[in-house]
Amino acid sequence: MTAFPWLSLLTALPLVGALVLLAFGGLGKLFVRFSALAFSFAALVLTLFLWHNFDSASGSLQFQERISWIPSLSVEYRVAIDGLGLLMLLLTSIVVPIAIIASCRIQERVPLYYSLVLILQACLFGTFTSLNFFHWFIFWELSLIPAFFLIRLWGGPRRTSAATQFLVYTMVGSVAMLLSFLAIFLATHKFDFIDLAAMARNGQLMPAVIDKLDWRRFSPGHLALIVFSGALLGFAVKVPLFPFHTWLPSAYSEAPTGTTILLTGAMSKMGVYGFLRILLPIFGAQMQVVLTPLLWLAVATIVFSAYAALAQKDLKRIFAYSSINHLGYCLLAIFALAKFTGVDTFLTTQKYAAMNGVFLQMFNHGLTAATLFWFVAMLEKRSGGLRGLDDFGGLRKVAPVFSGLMGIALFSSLGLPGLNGFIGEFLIFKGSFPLVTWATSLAVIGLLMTAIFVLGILQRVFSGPLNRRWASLPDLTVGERIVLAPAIGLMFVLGLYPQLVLGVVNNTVIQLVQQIKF
Amino acid sequence: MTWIVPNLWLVPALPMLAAAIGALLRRRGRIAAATLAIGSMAVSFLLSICALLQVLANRSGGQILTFNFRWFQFGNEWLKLGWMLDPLTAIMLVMVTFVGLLIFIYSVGYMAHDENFTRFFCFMALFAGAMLGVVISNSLLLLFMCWEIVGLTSYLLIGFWYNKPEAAAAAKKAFITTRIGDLAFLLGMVWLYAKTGTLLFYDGGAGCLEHSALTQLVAQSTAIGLAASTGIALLIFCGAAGKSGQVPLHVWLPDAMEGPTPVSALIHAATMVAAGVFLIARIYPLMSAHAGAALTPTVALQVVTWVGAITALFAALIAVAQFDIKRILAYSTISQLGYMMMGLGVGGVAVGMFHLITHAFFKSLLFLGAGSVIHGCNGEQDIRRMGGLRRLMPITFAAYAVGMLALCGFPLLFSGFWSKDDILRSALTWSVSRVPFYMGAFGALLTAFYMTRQVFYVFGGSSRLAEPSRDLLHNSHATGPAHASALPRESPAVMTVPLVILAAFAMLLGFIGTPAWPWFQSFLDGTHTTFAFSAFSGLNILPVMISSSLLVFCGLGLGWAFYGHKPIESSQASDPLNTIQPSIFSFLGHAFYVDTLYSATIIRWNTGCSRVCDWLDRWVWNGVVQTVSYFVVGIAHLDDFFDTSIVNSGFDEGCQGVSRSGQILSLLQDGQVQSYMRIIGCALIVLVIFLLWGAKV
Amino acid sequence: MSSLQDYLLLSSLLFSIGFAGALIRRNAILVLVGIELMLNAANLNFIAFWRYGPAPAALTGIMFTIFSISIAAAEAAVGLGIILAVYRHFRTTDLNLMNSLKG
Amino acid sequence: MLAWTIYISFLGAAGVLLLPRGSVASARILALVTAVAGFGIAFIYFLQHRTGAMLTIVRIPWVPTLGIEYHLAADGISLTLILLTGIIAITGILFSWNIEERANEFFAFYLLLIGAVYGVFLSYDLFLLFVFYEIVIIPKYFLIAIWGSTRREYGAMKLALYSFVGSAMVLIGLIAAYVVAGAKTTSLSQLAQFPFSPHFQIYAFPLVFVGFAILAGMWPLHTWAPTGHVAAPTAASMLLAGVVMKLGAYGCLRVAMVLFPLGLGPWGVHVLGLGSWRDVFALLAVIGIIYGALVALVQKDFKFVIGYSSVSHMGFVLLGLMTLNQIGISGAVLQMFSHGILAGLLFAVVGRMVYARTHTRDLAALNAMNLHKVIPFAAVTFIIAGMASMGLPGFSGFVAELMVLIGVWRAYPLLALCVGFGLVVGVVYIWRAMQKAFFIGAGVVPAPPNPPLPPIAFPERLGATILIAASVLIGLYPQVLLNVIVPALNSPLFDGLRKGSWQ
Repeated sequence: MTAFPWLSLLTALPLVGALVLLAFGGLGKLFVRFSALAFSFAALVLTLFLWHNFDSASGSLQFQERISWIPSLSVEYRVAIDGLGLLMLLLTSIVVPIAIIASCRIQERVPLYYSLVLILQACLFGTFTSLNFFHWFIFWELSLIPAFFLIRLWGGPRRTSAATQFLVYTMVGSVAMLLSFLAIFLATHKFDFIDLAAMARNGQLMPAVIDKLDWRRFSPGHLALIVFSGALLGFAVKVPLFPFHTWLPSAYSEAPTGTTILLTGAMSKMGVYGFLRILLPIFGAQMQVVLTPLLWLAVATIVFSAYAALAQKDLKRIFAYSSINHLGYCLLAIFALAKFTGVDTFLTTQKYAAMNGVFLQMFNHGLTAATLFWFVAMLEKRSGGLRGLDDFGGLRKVAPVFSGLMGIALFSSLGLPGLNGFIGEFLIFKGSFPLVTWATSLAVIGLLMTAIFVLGILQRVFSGPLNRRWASLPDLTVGERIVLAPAIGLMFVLGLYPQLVLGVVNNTVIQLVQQIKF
Repeated sequence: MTWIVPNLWLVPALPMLAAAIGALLRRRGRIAAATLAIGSMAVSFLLSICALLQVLANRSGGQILTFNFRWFQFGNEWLKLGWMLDPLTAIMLVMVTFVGLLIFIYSVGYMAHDENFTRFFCFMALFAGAMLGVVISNSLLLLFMCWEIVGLTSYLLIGFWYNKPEAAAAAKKAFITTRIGDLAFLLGMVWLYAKTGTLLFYDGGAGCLEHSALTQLVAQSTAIGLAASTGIALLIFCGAAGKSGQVPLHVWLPDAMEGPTPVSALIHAATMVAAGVFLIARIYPLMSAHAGAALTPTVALQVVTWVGAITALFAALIAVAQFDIKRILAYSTISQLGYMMMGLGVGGVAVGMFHLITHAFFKSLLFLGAGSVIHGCNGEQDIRRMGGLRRLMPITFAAYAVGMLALCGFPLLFSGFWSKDDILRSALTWSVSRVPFYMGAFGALLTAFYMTRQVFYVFGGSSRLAEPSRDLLHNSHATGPAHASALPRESPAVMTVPLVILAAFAMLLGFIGTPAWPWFQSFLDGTHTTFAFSAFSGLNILPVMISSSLLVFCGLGLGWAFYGHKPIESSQASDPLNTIQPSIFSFLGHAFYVDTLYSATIIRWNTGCSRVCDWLDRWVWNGVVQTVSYFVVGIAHLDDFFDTSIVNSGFDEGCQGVSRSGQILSLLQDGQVQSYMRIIGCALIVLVIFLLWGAKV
Repeated sequence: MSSLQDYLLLSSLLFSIGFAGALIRRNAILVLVGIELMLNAANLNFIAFWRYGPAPAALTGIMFTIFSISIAAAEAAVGLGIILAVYRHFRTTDLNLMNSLKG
Repeated sequence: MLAWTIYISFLGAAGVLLLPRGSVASARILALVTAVAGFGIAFIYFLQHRTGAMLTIVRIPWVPTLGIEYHLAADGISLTLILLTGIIAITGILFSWNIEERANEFFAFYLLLIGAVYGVFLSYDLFLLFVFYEIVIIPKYFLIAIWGSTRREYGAMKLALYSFVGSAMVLIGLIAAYVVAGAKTTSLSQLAQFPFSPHFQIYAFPLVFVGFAILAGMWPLHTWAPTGHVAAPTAASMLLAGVVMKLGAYGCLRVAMVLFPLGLGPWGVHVLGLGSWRDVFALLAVIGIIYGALVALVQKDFKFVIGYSSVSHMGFVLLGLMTLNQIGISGAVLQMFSHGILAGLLFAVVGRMVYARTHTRDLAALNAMNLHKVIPFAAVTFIIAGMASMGLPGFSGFVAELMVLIGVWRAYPLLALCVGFGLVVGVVYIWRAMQKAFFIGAGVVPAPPNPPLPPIAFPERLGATILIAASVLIGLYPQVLLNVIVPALNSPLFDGLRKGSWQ
């Protein structure tokens, strides 16, 4: 719509930043850190500008750019955002500065580090704005490379295997997804998500695929499922969905904490985004066919990861599992959305609630998890890299502010009302319960376990007699308090006034839900 | 003065604001924090009075005043929140703000030496705000949110002395135990929302507690045959049971005594633990929703009654064998909460709420008294090491005695008598069974007994404080200055004055709910009442009064017989009951080993489960991935071998075969001229023979 | 009075002697001699067949023989030359020792 | 005009030979100039003729009695490959800037090879094509045998023998076609028009196809490729992988499939589920993809990894050809281009940047050197090349494999899944090689190279940049080439193929 290519500009901005950092990296670490921060803030400002100019009344795709690219592959450069994309853009541009600030422990090859971070940001922006499989996939895949090297070069002791497992595991998913999208392209000669979703709505997509893909060994239904499962695998690994999650804990705990913030805050959302933008509209019917196993997988994700988190000793591993758990709720709701179609107003209302919940949960989890890992980073900075559950104790005595603020973040991830975590989970439960009652009821166990390990952290790290070793552990500095304040404030704001987000995305939700027809 | 209704939010908002400001204060801002908290509570109290007056003024109308507003939007509908003003709210508001105010004032004295004084008042104010939010909210969601925040503050305050590991553990235990109930509550709420499409209690006919919604709920039935209303009600009751420490979720409350005593008084005696009862009272229409005109009470109410009765008796039994002054009160609180639940179950809102209000006063009185005792004894909590305080702390003793008699339900004079009597009477007439009545009656007897025991231990005889400490069952370490051998002394006025005020209420409050003039009940039911002695002649009113009084006297008498007539000489002396029935006594002393049972079963299973999950994750799921990778690499090695040893050497072998055959052939060439010639010769001969042959033919 | 058979017998006798010499003798020169004998046996045949042939008028037999003798001379010269060279190289004329062509 | 690519290269070769011995610098310059000129010509022609239609350049009778003509022509496919040849030629010279011994001969052979390759791609007369095809083999042999490294004679001889076997098969097939047609012509177009009997085609097609496919590294006749690549000097292995293997694939498409389209048809019988030569070769191609990748996964020699990787990638080309649909075949042509660029780049990194400096290709030894600190440029180049060759979107490899895969989904869905597995293994082996070669492993005692390595020279940087740029350009805007490839595939020449499941 707009003449000016805002979105391309937004995607290009961090890339430029990365090049600048690489070019002028010699000017010293301080310069690098600050210019990286400057670029990320520029992106944030730009995103806020988009947020401001976004017409939430319509909620349809906006800031559209459409250029023919590879006619013979019917590939066109098409970027646009609706509420979903906008929300993700905002989340990314909030998380990246946090990551940059939290990376202050990085000392070697600083320019490279920050330029990789910015490249990753660009890939995320691209992923969240592209509407054509071709360049969407470019960003989707390319985002792995900076992430890989961030882990590989600056990670912990077992970084090599962690990084490789992360890369290969995700690649497997991507290849599977690629194959199924090629099958679809073969059938429809389309790469455009929106068009494909339209075809799926009209029930033309799968017949076409089955017809073109004359694979006589399989019945049409199975063929459709095979194509679907390819795409599913791609996203399931990314989110991750149990049991495709094994790459995550090691990757999160081995990565430098700044990178972990990026991974959990922004990258894990790529998967959920894919579920909402691609899988649900295009493959809704197939999702419905295998709904029951998927639901159980989602429940397993929630419960299993919560329990696993309970058994961890390393703060980063705990938070890694807990972010699996939190995204599990999103998956639960998404699968619940696929259960019923049609225009029954009661069910539709539940779906609106569920999807709103998913949106909110994505954003909240991004914010909360990023903040939590940020705290871990600050703790590591003070303790010289120690982050075990039993390495501390009684920190409230020496670092009351630190403990208080981290406590707030912890309770927000526990889903305490008044903080951002609650509304998302409430909406998800409210929406999913009528749709998939038993799965939702079981998922509650996850909430309980989350409470247990969150309180466990509070008890073992901050309460009890002060561990003499940290008798002189410094509390948060004024600067840290100042940079933390927005994040914590945002938690309260979203907890008390979620309309701030929901008002913007709601119409998009309505459209997306109404598009789930098959 | 209808202005109060839209501005009712100020009541909770003010303490919350105070808490917010207090949170930003530095440690030094002690006075500021205290004044903020107390001031805000005072204002809220005044506002609550206005609210009460408003309700009184509005009694003729009888309809419930609500104020609803939109919170956020999903899809085409808005999620609405709101607050309401009805007699229940008004009464609770006044009670909470008043008791809270007194306890705040008391805390100034009690916490005077604590380094986190400001933090304490911040938390207390936050608690008060949240609790008031629970009281006024007209939406189950809003109620739930405040409910959770109340839980949070309870957590924070129990763990207030965070450097005590027991305190930290107790706080965690409290939060998690209540959270178990709350999750059921959440499910119930979500279910209710799904069925009725709203979470507002009263919304001009559209609310979920109003007729249309209820009929709809009663009509639908669930998988297991219960009506949807029952299922929802039971789920929500789980939440209430968690907060109100009903069996089997009562385990957290005794441990919660690790917190400072004012906290125990405010949160774990007067208000928060009563919130569960309040919740049931609030959703009473749902609990009691009948299909048509059934005469027997609903399943939900029966469950409430039984749980309440069991809790009442169970906790009372445990209380008999405790030695920690606060634990005794804690178990008695549990027991009394059981009474309230039972009252709700058998007699309805008014009965339960009446006991809630009276109990709030005399139990907070008892706790504050206990606090004053502990304060006086330099943090000693073991009643065996007290004694003789009657002379040393007269005011405290007087107040404490009043509270004790109220709790025992000493006839006529004390509020506890009337409220408990009310409950027992309703239990007697309960249509389902009389067992709850007998349990309640026995509980009443026990109550009188253990309170007498405690009082004689603490105030009777002579001080045993100087005696050397011993390893005790529930000995919680001193929080203030370490044990000093100095004799106990009376607490400062800032602590005793609230005691006195509370004592006064503990006596007088009973008279607003006597059978003769049941103003309180009728106020809640929204009916008019007049003073009439004749009411005493009503159906089994006098018998119950008399019988319960007799029970109380028995309890008191027994207590005196065991502990009173010959005072305990030393803290070493074993308890008289213990000498009679050691096994039972220790069994009760260990609270029926419930904690042991839980830690042996549920907690262990949970930990085991988490270990299993971790193990699965490390070895199974990850192992599968690893195996696949090894498998692929194995194939790769196989291929490599194939390539080098078969495909490649195939070529080499071929080439070498060619050259080898050449060598073999070359052996024919021996370079001997004459051997060549011989061959020629032979060939010649053969040729000649052949020619001759041809010639012949 | 002597007939064609006698000449043929004589020539075959000569040939056999020469062939035997060429095969048996180890000395290269004697082998050469043997070969010369075989050639002369052939010449004798030429003459004999011409003399008793159908057209004695034409001097074909003489022609062949002269050619053959001259070739034999040349061959003997070359042969001796080779043998001399071989002798210089190997210091012997024993054929058994000369098997450079052995494969 | 395009013909001058050939002539210039040959002239350049002669010129380099004429230079006085030891004038290394001038030899380099002259070779470079020649290569650039050749590429320039090709590029200009490319700019002029965007249609990709068949254009005859030269056509004069050569041996009239046999109907042999000197006939040069170019369509989109030839054009693509000629551009590739030009680029590889230039960069190859840039990367052999360090050749000192017998440089004149080296560059002479090099240019000779280039010229012959141009010739193959341009010649439109079967006999002429065959002649050029044979000319290619000779300099190839000497380049390896003289300037090669490990087991160079062995590698060279193996290469030569395989090539000769292949060309012998091709020759037989062509003569058979010539005789059977009996039209006294060796012109490709005329022979393609001739209706050979299906029976004859069933027999002739595999002969010619395999003959060419040997040079395209078709499994199980690929074994010359790794040894040859490893033995060859950098520039030679760049040419070998980049261009010469494409000769084979080009021949398969341009000769075998065009002459005997019915040879791909069904036999009528099914052996192990294989119903036609098409199935057989498709299966072999897929085996090649997976097999090459797997073997590359466990190599200890850095260069062997790349060698096997090019076997794997050429599998994509053959598979694309066997899909017999437009998108698949154009994908195959694109993959020829892409693999040419990338294999060239990879061999440049391994042979020139790493081996020429560290004098070892043993991954374990390299792992201890932690090279990404020592020669970061090489590391970055290899990472980018690796990303491209493992088919990461945004690079040429991705588009090509994408199109091939679409075709395969159409033709052989099951094989598509196998290819997916191959892709994953591709990721793994590239990444393994990258980590082992440039990043120090956990618990490995660092042994920094001693003496310190010379820095990456300008020519290398330039060459790497050119190749990467080409790959990225095609990856982001493949339309450049597709514009000429697709029309070429629609030309009458491919009528025979276009029957059947073409779209």
